[in-house]
Amino acid sequence: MLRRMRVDSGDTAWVLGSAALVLFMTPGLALFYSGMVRSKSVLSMLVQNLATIAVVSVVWAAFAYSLAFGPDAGGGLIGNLHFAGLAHANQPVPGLHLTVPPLAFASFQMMFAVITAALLTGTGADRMRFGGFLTFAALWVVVVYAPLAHWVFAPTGWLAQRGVLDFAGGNVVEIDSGASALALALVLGRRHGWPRDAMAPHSLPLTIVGAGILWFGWFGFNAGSALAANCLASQALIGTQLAACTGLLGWIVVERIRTGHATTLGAASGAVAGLVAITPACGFVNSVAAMLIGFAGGVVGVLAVGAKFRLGYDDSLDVVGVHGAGGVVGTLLVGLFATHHVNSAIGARGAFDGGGVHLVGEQALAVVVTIGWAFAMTWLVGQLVQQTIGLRVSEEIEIEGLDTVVHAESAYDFGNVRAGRIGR
Amino acid sequence: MLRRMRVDSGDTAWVLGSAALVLFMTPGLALFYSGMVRSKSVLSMLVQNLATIAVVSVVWAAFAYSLAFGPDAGGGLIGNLHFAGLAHANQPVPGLHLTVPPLAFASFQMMFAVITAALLTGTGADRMRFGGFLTFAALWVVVVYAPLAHWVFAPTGWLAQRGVLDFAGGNVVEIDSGASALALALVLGRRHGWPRDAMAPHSLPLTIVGAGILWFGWFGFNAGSALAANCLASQALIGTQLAACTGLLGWIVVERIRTGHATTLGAASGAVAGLVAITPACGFVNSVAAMLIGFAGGVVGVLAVGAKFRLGYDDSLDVVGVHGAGGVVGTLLVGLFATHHVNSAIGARGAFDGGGVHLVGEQALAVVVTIGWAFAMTWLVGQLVQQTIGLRVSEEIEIEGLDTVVHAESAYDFGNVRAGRIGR
Amino acid sequence: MLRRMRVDSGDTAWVLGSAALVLFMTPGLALFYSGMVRSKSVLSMLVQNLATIAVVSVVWAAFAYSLAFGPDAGGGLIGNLHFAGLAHANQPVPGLHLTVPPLAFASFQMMFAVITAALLTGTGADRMRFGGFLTFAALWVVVVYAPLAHWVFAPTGWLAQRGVLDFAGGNVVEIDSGASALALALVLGRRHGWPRDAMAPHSLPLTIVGAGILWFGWFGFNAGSALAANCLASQALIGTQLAACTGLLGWIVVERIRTGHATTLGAASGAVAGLVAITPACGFVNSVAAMLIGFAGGVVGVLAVGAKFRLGYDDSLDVVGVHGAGGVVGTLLVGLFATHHVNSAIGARGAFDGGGVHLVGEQALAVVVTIGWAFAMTWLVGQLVQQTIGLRVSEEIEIEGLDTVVHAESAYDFGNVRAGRIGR
Amino acid sequence: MKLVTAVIKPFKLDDVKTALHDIGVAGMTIAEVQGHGRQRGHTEVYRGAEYVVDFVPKLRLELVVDDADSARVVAAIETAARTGQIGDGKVWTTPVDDLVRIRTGERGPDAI
Amino acid sequence: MKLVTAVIKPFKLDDVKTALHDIGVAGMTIAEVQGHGRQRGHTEVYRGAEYVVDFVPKLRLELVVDDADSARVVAAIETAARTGQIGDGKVWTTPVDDLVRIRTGERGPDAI
Amino acid sequence: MKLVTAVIKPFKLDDVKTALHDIGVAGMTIAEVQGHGRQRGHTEVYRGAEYVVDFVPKLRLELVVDDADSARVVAAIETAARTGQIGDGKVWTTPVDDLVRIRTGERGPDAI
Ligand SMILES: Nc1ncnc2c1ncn2[C@@H]1O[C@H](COP(=O)(O)OP(=O)(O)O)[C@@H](O)[C@H]1O
Ligand SMILES: Nc1ncnc2c1ncn2[C@@H]1O[C@H](COP(=O)(O)OP(=O)(O)O)[C@@H](O)[C@H]1O
Ligand SMILES: Nc1ncnc2c1ncn2[C@@H]1O[C@H](COP(=O)(O)OP(=O)(O)O)[C@@H](O)[C@H]1O
Repeated sequence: MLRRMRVDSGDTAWVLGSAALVLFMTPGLALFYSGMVRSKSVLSMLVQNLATIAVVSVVWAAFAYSLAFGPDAGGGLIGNLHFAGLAHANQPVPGLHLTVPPLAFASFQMMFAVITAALLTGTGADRMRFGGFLTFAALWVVVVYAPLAHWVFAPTGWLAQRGVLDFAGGNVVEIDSGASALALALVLGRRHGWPRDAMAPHSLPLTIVGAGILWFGWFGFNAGSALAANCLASQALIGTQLAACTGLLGWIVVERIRTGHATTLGAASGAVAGLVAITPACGFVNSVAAMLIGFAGGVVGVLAVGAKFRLGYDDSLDVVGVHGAGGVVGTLLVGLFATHHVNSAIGARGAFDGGGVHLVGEQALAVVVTIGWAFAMTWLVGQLVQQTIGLRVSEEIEIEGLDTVVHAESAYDFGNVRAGRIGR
Repeated sequence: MLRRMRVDSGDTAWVLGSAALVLFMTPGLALFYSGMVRSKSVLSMLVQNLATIAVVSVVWAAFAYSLAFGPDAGGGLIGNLHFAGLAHANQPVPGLHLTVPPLAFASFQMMFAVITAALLTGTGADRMRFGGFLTFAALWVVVVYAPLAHWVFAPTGWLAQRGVLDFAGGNVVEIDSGASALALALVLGRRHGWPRDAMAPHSLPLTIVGAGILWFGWFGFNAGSALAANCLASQALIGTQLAACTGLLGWIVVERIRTGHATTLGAASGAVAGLVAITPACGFVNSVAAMLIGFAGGVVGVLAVGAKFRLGYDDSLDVVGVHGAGGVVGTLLVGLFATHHVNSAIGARGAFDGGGVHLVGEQALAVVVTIGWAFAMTWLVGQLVQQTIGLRVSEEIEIEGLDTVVHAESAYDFGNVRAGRIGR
Repeated sequence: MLRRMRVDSGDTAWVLGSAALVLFMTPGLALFYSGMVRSKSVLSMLVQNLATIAVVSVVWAAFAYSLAFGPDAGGGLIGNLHFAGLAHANQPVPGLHLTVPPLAFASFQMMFAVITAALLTGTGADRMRFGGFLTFAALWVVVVYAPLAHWVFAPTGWLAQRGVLDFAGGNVVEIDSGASALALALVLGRRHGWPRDAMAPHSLPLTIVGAGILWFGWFGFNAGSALAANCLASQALIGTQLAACTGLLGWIVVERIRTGHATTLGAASGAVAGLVAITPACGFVNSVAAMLIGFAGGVVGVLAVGAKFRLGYDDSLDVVGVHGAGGVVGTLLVGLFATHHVNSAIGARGAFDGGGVHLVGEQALAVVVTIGWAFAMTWLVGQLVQQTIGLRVSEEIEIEGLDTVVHAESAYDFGNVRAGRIGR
Repeated sequence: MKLVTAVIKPFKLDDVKTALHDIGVAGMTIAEVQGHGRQRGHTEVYRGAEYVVDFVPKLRLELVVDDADSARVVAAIETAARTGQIGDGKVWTTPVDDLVRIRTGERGPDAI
Repeated sequence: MKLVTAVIKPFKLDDVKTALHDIGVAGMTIAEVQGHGRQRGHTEVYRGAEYVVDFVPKLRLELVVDDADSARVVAAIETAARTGQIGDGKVWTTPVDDLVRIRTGERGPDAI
Repeated sequence: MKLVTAVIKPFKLDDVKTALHDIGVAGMTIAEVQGHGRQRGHTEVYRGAEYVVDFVPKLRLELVVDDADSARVVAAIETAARTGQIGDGKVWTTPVDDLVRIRTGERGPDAI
């Protein structure tokens, strides 16, 4: 099969490198998140993310990849099981004209599924059951993620067929995780003490280690989505960088105005919000538009994270505010800024490229569909797990902290007292 | 010379990127290990690893590379000194048909020698002399590592000639370091208080920073070993990912059954064990086999780390249990799972690909030879250093901690008390 | 425009990957630096670096890139504004015969400007105003950096025209930042308690996380400067690795002789010093020369950092000693070691390649020009900001710590006491 | 004057602080400590080896109070810190000879 | 003997230590603590939410001294630790029944 | 009742704890502290500059005990913590007026 394709070594080097970069984002996310929780549930955050990588990758190889990118089973709704177990996975994905080995593409996409599921750990900080979440994640990637990926990313998917543009996952990854996070937050309920207690980050340097890795990895995420090392990938990369920068600036400017302080966590959050917003857009818009989109992402992000206090849901580490809101911003702005000067392959042009409101409408449709699907299905899956094996620990465990009770470990031991004895 | 080779820019980009990734693994290992030691010997672990990079790289350039990959000096036992000092190092390695500059290959292989030596710092945690270990490492890379690399990795090496398959270092890196670690543990002797005292990790988040880097870098290690950006590299990459995942699952499942808890360190260790196990195999087996091999690596790893308590050697951070055991598992399973569907260049097929037991036998031979050679020679080199300049610090220094006594530094100063004055 | 260029996918993969690597260096630098400061100004260091990425990237896209690499505006002194706002930025850079998309080059160079400015945060540790520094950085990249980049990196620049060799930024990045740091240290003045108080690092593991990232990223910095994935990039990569290694060894050997201890911070600093020294040279010299240059960088670095105590300027984290001194060493040694065997494109050969003293003279001229320009202009820009919006916080804030006062955050909260309440 | 020293469960700090505020006591000094007593530490697992951490994190509060206040302070802490579970901690009282407020040099009960 | 306990601002440690050295007192034991009193904690911002950290980092010094020395020790600390700003801390004195130097087994004032 | 306060070398904690268990004493509260005294701190090197860290990490143990037990407790700590090297630390004893067990409200020696 492979022999019939033209495999370009440069494109392959880029996509393989990008797959590695995107995988690296999930440990990065684990660090980003774990720095933000209190010192009693640091490890729970880390191990939930690590185990999510494991569970989602295996489920992906087993059949979610096939559901997402296999030959369409009808109506652009779902793929069939032709690629299940990565069988035939050296055959091209229907509709994609790749110059890289299909397994490179399958790897790259695997890492996307992984990080999207991993984002949800942030919502459940401090109170989510380990086994319960892993079960949830396995179901979620099949029930929620794979269909959405098919609709938007697979050329045969129904939203892709309508001309919806999503370069690197504004819908599939960002809005998806944001809407799912909201449903999960409602299923889980609030943390003990929230919103009264501050629950401040226990180690912002750890969070910045994670933010640095995320920023770095996002070049693979976005520019790798060109699936080739070419001019488009270069535009996507520089747009990604610029949006991260303006997102950072947007967030801290608002923060400075509102509280008098520009914070470190704000800077990191703003960069992430900018990266989120540019994700759907980076392969369709020019550098100036990228700056505007990133800035909008940062500003909307900082405003959106406050919403949870008003609306009363405990989305602990702000997946809704950062990923959901940022993803909506970016997806809609594609409708304005997409231009065939950057990407001649697009069907419809953005409003500012003379395309009228058509593309805006399609993008808005995608937003609505994604939010509706992800929210509803996640709520169902969440309830299913909650009612069966359970998705939340007892209040006693929550107060004591997941690390020592569930995982029988403590994150830190800087002192001279704790040492125990083995086998006494 | 170079002009006579066809240098492919895509393959070169991949191998250079992979060299960078593999180098990154050693700081990653330093962090992985340093998080696991007590707060009084954190820096000793870090600086031993950093200095090992330096010493081994220089020795590699000076002559170990030539011993490993230079023209065979006879019998497939060792290379000659043609490439010493990286002279003529823009000439092709005999027997390798590379599409990348020989210096890219030399760089890539340099990073392998570095990390293999660096793994041994884990065995000597808390008690190893700085200068003694660096001397040991310099000798070890010449006496133990370079010959093994020649036998297995150089096409002219005697084990390679027999058809032994080792894609990315199951023998040369993993079993080698495991058997060497055992010898080193015996030479060094147990830590004060071992095995009674718990000696728990001082910072698991630091360990996870390292684990994330290792996982990321391993894509360069394994998929880079294809020495080209092609289908084989893609298969190696996805197999590497899947094995890391199933290794993680295998470890924490066993742990959960045995202790009632899935731990963060267990998840990270299991991922590493899975990565170790797939290292020799990733370019020869399909994705399903990769999952099985990784799972076996994880399960065997968690069982093997307990062995030191029963057998009484203090391999402090479990190089034997994770790298030695995992390397043996992967190397043997290549004998079963290697298939020409994945890699048409292999001489003998695995048992499940209709190759009978021939390959299993060759792989078993390689395991035995590697263990024997590495254990015996490391013991000799270790004793030599121990008896001359010394390889272990005094008990007094060990109790006080290597950081303040040997390196005149403290890892952390979070408080307001320690501040000293300069020049008083 | 683009269609007239030959874009090579392998070269593009390498340059895009390198751009990502170089970006990653700045969060790495942030961690490297923030580990070195006291626990009360950790976050100020992190957020200054993050925000510097943002500000410099935007300024770069807006017009600094055009000033540096746009069509020459006359005399090789500065580029015009043809590429401002990255307009026309898919047109080739005059004089550069690239096989990668111009936007890939623009991205790569953007990351250079970012990290050079970010280096200056190290000089102002513990006392620099956040807004003041960002304003300074924005001006500095236009006034100081862009012209220098034009002179040396743009083929039409006057120093480049004279045959000055600077492969990856010995002048533009290293000497530039070193001389600028000296000026900034003088503008800022000493920290309260300096040089009497020790001001020891609060977390060396954090510093090593950063050092590992810097080392890793430097492969993109140096080998990426070949702007292609070829033999030259391979030589640059292995030379970079070897110089880091010998730099490390040089530093700790001197340290061991002088204080009796080889330190972890010394090892990391030495690696950086070696990397700095090889930066201008890695594409012109062979592996043995790279080792010598790196070693010289390490030795000179450790000697140079002591100078501030004698001369009385508080360059807090030693940008002068490490980057300034190392950059001078490397730039001058290019004059000796540059050889057409490694790089046939060079105009003049080094002294040891039969080129006489001509190249040494040119390199020395570049050193003098760079120091003079960077020092003088930075002093002016620094004074301008100091006298207007202010560049230094009050002594009260400095004693209390920038983190809580300026950024309203604390780096760590490992304990059980600090928790506050929201909205009371 | 008396020095009241209390060892309490960390998550009870907020309640104790509020209870003390309610009786007009604000000044106190708090340290993070490790307790040992009837309450057992938890078991941890380190690569398959299990061990018991013998110490339990506690907070130690110190308040210098007027003789007349000490009983009320002890009672307030007692009530606020009680969960009824093992490990709730102790409160003890010791005599104080003298107290100085550094800022002003005030001495005795005025310095509280 | 007396036990002098002082709670001071962290950045004053060096001055206090020097003042004590000057009057011939070297032995002391120091803990990092959190203070609560008149001095307000600072406000922090966490993703837009503002909250007050109610506790202020302080150092707690403990010195067992001869009865005769205690007034001088208190005075030295008082002077060296004073900034005149709120939050300078307290010094209190309590009676000590006995003291042992572990190394030698010496007892009483000889063990100081 | 008495409050026994001991400052010891950190690595001696296990021995001290065992010695106390052996005489039937389990309850204690431990803090990580920094000691200053005859024992000199160590020298550190920071990019070529050398400086002395004046403080040595110690552990501070606090035990409220019955009057009758205090001598035995002091003796047990003394013996278990002694290395004979400078810096072994101190043990001192102060009077306690009252003690409460928070969990039960028990008072006096019963609360120990
Ligand atoms: N005799 C003692 N002296 C000092 N502190 C004590 C003493 N006994 C207990 N403590 C402290 O009180 C805490 C609670 O004591 P514990 O015996 O566990 O429970 P309880 O007080 O509920 O019986 C201990 O963790 C320790 O910090
Ligand atoms: N009654 C008290 N008992 C114990 N410690 C106290 C008491 N009052 C104050 N402190 C300690 O002294 C510190 C300073 O007290 P504060 O009331 O803020 O300022 P000032 O002493 O200048 O009036 C507090 O942070 C706390 O650590
Ligand atoms: N007068 C004192 N008051 C309180 N603590 C003291 C005093 N003297 C010493 N210490 C504590 O005891 C520790 C050991 O004292 P040091 O003088 O170094 O050794 P030694 O007790 O063996 O003579 C010190 O580090 C300090 O913590």
